[in-house]
Amino acid sequence: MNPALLIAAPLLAAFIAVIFKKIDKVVLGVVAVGNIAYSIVMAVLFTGATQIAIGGFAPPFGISLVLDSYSLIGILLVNVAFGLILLMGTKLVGRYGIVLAVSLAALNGIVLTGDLFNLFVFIEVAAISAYIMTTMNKQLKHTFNYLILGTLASGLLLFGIAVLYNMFGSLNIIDIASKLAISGVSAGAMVLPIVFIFAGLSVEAKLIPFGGWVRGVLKKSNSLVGPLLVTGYAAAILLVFGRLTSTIFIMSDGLKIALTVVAVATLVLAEFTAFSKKNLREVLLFSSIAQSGLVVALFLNGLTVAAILVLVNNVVSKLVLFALSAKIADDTGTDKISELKGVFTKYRVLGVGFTIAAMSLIGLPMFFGFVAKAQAVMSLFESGNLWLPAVILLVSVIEGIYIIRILTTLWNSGKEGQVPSKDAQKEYKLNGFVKVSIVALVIGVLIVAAGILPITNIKEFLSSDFLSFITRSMGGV
Amino acid sequence: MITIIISILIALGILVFAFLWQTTLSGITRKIVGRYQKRYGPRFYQNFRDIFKALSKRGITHGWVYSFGVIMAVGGIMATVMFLPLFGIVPFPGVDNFFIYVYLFAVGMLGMAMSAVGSGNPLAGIGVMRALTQMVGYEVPFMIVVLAMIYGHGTSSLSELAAIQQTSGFLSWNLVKMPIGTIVGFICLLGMLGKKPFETFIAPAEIASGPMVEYGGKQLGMLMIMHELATFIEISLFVNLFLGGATPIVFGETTVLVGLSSVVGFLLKYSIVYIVSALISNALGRFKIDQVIKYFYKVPIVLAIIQALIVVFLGWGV
Amino acid sequence: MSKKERAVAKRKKKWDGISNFFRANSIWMLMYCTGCCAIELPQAMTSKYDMERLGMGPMATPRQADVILVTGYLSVKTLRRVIYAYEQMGEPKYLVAFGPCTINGGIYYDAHPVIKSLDQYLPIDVYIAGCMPKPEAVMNGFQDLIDMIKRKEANGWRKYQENKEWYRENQIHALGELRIKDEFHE
Amino acid sequence: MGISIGVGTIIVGLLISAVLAYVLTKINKTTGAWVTVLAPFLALAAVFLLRDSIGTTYSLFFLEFELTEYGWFFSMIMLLVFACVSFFNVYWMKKMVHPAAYNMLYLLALTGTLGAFMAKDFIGLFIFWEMIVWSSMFIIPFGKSRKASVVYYAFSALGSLAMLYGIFYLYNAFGSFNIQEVLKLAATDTTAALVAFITIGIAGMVKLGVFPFHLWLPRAHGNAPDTFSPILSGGLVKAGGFAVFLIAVVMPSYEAFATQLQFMGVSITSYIFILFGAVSIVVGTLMAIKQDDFKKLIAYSSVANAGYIIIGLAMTDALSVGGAFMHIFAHALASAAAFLAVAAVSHRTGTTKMSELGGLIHRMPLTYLVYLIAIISMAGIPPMAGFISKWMLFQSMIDNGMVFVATAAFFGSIGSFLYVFRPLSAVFLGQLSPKHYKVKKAPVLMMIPMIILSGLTVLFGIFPNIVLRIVSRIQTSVGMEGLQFDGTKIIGSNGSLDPTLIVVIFGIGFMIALVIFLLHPKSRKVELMDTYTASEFIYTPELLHYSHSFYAPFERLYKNAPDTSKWYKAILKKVSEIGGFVSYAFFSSKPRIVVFWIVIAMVALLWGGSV
Repeated sequence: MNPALLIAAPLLAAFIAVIFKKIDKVVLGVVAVGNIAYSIVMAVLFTGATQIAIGGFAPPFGISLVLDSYSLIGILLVNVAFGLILLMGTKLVGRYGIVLAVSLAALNGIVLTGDLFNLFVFIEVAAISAYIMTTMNKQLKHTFNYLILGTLASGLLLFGIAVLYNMFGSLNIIDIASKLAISGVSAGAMVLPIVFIFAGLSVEAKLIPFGGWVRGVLKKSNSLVGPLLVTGYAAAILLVFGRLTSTIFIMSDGLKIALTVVAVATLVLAEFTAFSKKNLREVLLFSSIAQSGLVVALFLNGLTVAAILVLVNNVVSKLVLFALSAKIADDTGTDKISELKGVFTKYRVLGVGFTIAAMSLIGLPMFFGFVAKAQAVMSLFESGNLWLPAVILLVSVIEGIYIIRILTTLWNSGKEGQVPSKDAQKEYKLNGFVKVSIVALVIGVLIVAAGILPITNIKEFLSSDFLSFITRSMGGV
Repeated sequence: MITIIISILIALGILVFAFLWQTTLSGITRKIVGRYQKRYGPRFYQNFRDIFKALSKRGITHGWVYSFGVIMAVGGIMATVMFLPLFGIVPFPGVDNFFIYVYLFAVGMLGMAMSAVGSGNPLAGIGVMRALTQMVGYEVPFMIVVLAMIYGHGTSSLSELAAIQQTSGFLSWNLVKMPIGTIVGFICLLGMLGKKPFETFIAPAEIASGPMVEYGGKQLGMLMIMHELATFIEISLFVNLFLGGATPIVFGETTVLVGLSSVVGFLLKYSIVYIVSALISNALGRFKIDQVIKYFYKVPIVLAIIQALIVVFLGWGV
Repeated sequence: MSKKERAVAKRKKKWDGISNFFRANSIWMLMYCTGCCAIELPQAMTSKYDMERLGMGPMATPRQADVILVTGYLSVKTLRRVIYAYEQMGEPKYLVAFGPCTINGGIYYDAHPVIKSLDQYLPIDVYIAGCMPKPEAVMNGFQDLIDMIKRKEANGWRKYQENKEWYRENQIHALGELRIKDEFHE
Repeated sequence: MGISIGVGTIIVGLLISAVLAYVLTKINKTTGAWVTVLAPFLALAAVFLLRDSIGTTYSLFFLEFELTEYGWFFSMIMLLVFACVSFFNVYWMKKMVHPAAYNMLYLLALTGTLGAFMAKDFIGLFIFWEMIVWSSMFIIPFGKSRKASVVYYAFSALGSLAMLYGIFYLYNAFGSFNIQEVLKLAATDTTAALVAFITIGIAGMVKLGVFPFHLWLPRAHGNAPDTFSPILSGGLVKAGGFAVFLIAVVMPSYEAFATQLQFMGVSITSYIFILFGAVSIVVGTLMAIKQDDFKKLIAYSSVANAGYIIIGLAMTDALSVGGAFMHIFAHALASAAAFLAVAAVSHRTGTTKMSELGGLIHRMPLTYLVYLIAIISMAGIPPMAGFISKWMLFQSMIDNGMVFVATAAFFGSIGSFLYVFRPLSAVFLGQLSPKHYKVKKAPVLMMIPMIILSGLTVLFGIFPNIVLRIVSRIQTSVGMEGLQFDGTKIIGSNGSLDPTLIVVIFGIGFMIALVIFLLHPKSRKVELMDTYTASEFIYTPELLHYSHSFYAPFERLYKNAPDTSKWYKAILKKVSEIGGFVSYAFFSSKPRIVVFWIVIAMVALLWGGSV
């Protein structure tokens, strides 16, 4: 099974679409479905971690892709999210079919690649397609802002990679990692490349204060771009974080603390910001910034399993939440929470999907989010960290408040101080909500299923082969 | 079973005695107050006349709760009296808990409040409001002092608390052992009795006698009986808690004589407390209700806490 | 009247006798101080004459009172109130009228809003003479009332019950409307 | 019957009936509502039958259950309240926008409480604990307020996440989730015990509504649908007592903190908890006195009563814990009954504002009696169950010489006369407003649960030993000294109480009074408006009804007292402001500002990394 196909197929589709413009949507759809199917097949047939050379040169000299369970989760996540977003927002694809195909290729590339420069290229490609996609929002000023910051980020990333290349004479991540292990480079020497790479990635991962572009771009994004940026892109970039922290980020204590501070500050401040916002999409985008912060913090503390769980939870629930919010905003013309009172009274299935996703996001038990949060807290305890769990839990109170504020408002019409009644119901009209509802509901069922089943015994879940394999495969290969 | 019946009979005896004694004493006090005001005053049995007159009249009723409340009030207060130890005779030994008096008493109060407000008169409502508000004032400091006492003596039984004070004459009275507490107790007693300056809830010239505004006829008569009994409970509580209860005034070998003199001792103390409170009442004006609360939460409660802390931490007065 | 009923009546009479002993010696007043005669009541109540030795005392509301004192002239406006108060009292109840104003209007005999003879509207048990009556007269009047109660002659309330229509007619005639909606505001 | 009923069966049954209720309500609203009546009753019967199989464990999928003595006790209370309240659901179906969801969530809340009480491990406890939170969180906005639900969630989340912290801390320390096992181990380790005590204690305090976490109660109880307020106050709140019981007694805290500074007979940690209880008694009482809304008043009274419960549990001697249990039981019955009376009034009149009601005794006499019995119990007056618990608690307080706590408790106890009397006076007594002339009696089906609850309140006020013997068994089961009895007498530390005797004597007193009453002339019945007005003619009943700002002179004295809700609002405002600042400063649409921050951050990181 060659994972390169996951990158090549969308690229090919993009070329086909350039030539046959009329069938671009069909091609895109076929590729998306194909990618999902292919990645599932790869997951089923997965035997062990491998490094696949591309172009005939064996690593570390040539470009290589890494297929381990870590990237497997990544490609599953990215492709499924991409497919679902496409399914929900088919109508919005319009002239952007080619860009979407390219972005799918790039995202797969980001997740799979084992080569730093290759990573840079994929990130660049993904970013460029993101710039183009965000023009859909018709907020060109913000797109321009994104463009500038994205370019800066690429520059920083490239500089970091260049320093690493200068130090080790290699661009292959695993190669560098093994050289690090042998040569025993001092942590102090690694500060410069790490900070630059971290900064470069943080712009895309939206950490505070690097991700300044995100508010303008996502605030008004439609149900195609928005979910894609907060789920597919975020997942891919965060997974890169994980791969780098566990391999080549040999950090001094000071740097580790500094980076953790950035991540935790992102978590706390972004939750605070989300709390202060009144619009659905704005709340959700800041919430996803916060989750990025949490994921990065977990990665920095070496808690890969927990980080992945939190990431998966965030991607899955944000996918539903953001898509539905954008959908509601597109159709009703507003995403102000107070103006959407009782919108779910009419669209109940939609509401159920939204609710389950939201409850998973805040980590209530019986939903997948709880497994993730419990894992995060428990593994932090195991690593002897007592303050970070407290921060996470306190912050999730704030998170809960704004999420519940949204839920109660969206489920119930009626003025404050009055019992909601059917007469006071405001009329909402959503177009083509059936497809969206079904997707939301299916994801909801999956979230609940994933929430109930693994609880069997968290300890057992933790030591199950599937995940321990990730942990093992992360370090060396 | 037999013991219970005997106990109940004793209790009924106490009830009858309480009514006769307090009603007579009320009459005497009216006379004394009359003299105090340079009047002749009524006959000493005037209160009996008032009560029976009221009972014989044909009053009105405002619905079932108006009458039911009165019955509940009288019943509750009677039950409280029946638990009281008198002259060292305890009808129900072991269960004459201080808290029973406080809370069983509340049954009567609740009944009366219910009935008064059930009359539909707003003045009754205001009166009840004032009575309850005042209760928050006097009840808390009183209970704190009693807390100190129970903590110190290790029992909450009223008869045992009285018995402890009878061990070594005057010096073992709580009046001596807990002087601050006794002062608080007496101020609270004035509040309980509704004597001036704590007469806010009756205030005839202001709210037309408050809860009593709509009563006439037998309901009024029953409430007057209740009032006499309630006064008996409050003063006996004070005498038993602070003044040593039924202490003999004659000492000697003859048990009968000592016993009789202890009866006289109790009644004497009782009379003094009641008459003094009546005289104070007639010498003072009336507080406003918020002044009452402010007063109780400034002076008596602080004194009460001081007394309690002295007992709990210093162990004085045990 | 059957034998049983007669027995009941007899017993009732006996009880009434006992009751009247208490009633006579415990008279609670409702002072309806409309006119100048009211100024004599403080005298009668306080240390000089000490009404309390007769078992009398002031009360706050008509419900509690046994006797209503109409101390002087009554205007049309006040008569309504007196009637209202009198009807709220529990039975047996008595009415003591002070001064000539309650008999024939006294010095207000030619004033159009003043009620001339009160006994047309309410049954009066005792009149007290004097304009104003001296405290001695007041005390004397009360003593008379007590004696009347003891002799079961203070039956004004019964008269009022029995001749309700007649009284009502007079009341309506004088007042036009017994219970007015409101004179000033609502 | 061959079928053995286990806890698992009950839980699954309830879950299934929740779904069933949802489906049936979609088909027919009334049928669905009847499911919510039947299911708790069946569960009640089932749990009652499980009395003999205490100590046995059950497992359901991945969840482990163990039926403990205290779990059984709490479950019975909860089921009793749920079973009684559910009759009201039938009448509320028409008024709801989401009746099906309501019925389902109602039963889920019940499942959650039962699961939490019977969970064997902490994970199960937490899962069900949160299930209570979210199921009730969705029900509350069906009432008058959406904000109330958010406030409720905010506090609950604070509590449950504190508990989660504690659970994982204990797991990390002792490697197990088993409640009994972990708590026993924690008792030997002061630090772990302290963490457990504080974190799980906070969860309990939040749920109970102890100061400073009391603010959700008036909001949630006051604004929840009328049928759900009794559940919240009578039922769900008591789960907090369960949590506090776990850490205070099951752990047991007196062993764990034996090395701490002892103050007033308890460790300083427990004493701080007790102080919070004392403050909440005072705050709850003062605030309840102020309220004009009937439901908010009872909600604040629940705050005050939560104070007694936590004091009793934290004092950890036999009488105090017994008292706390009795109080949980008595208050559950009484507050549920009181809230049901409110619901009945609200059902007939459409309002719960006391200043708009009055004189309803002439239209709803039975509802009045139910409320009367409830408040007598709440105020701790004999012969109701509430008196027994208060007496026991006072005994303990005096025994330990807790002057300040007792001051608060006495204040709360006497203050409760004030606030419980106000609705009695303003809603049921006084003048009947003409707009309520046509109000009818409460429907029969509403009367059934109310009478059951009142009957039980009276029954256990007369024979409290029925309950106290169970409590005593609970105490011995967790290694405490049990309560002492002598026939109908309860033996206290400095005196004993014979509730049955009190009732007998009260009965005698009442009979004497009745005889006196009957011997004398029959009274003349007059209209309510025929009342003393200084002979002024007044025809407007509202003018003669004293209900608006009832305790005005008293309220005036503390009108400037600090408002706790302002503190929270200030915190949230600060959070919002920081958020606004972050949004403004870091998420600017001007690239140069973001670049500036990036440079700053990188310099900081480089500096931090090289340190």
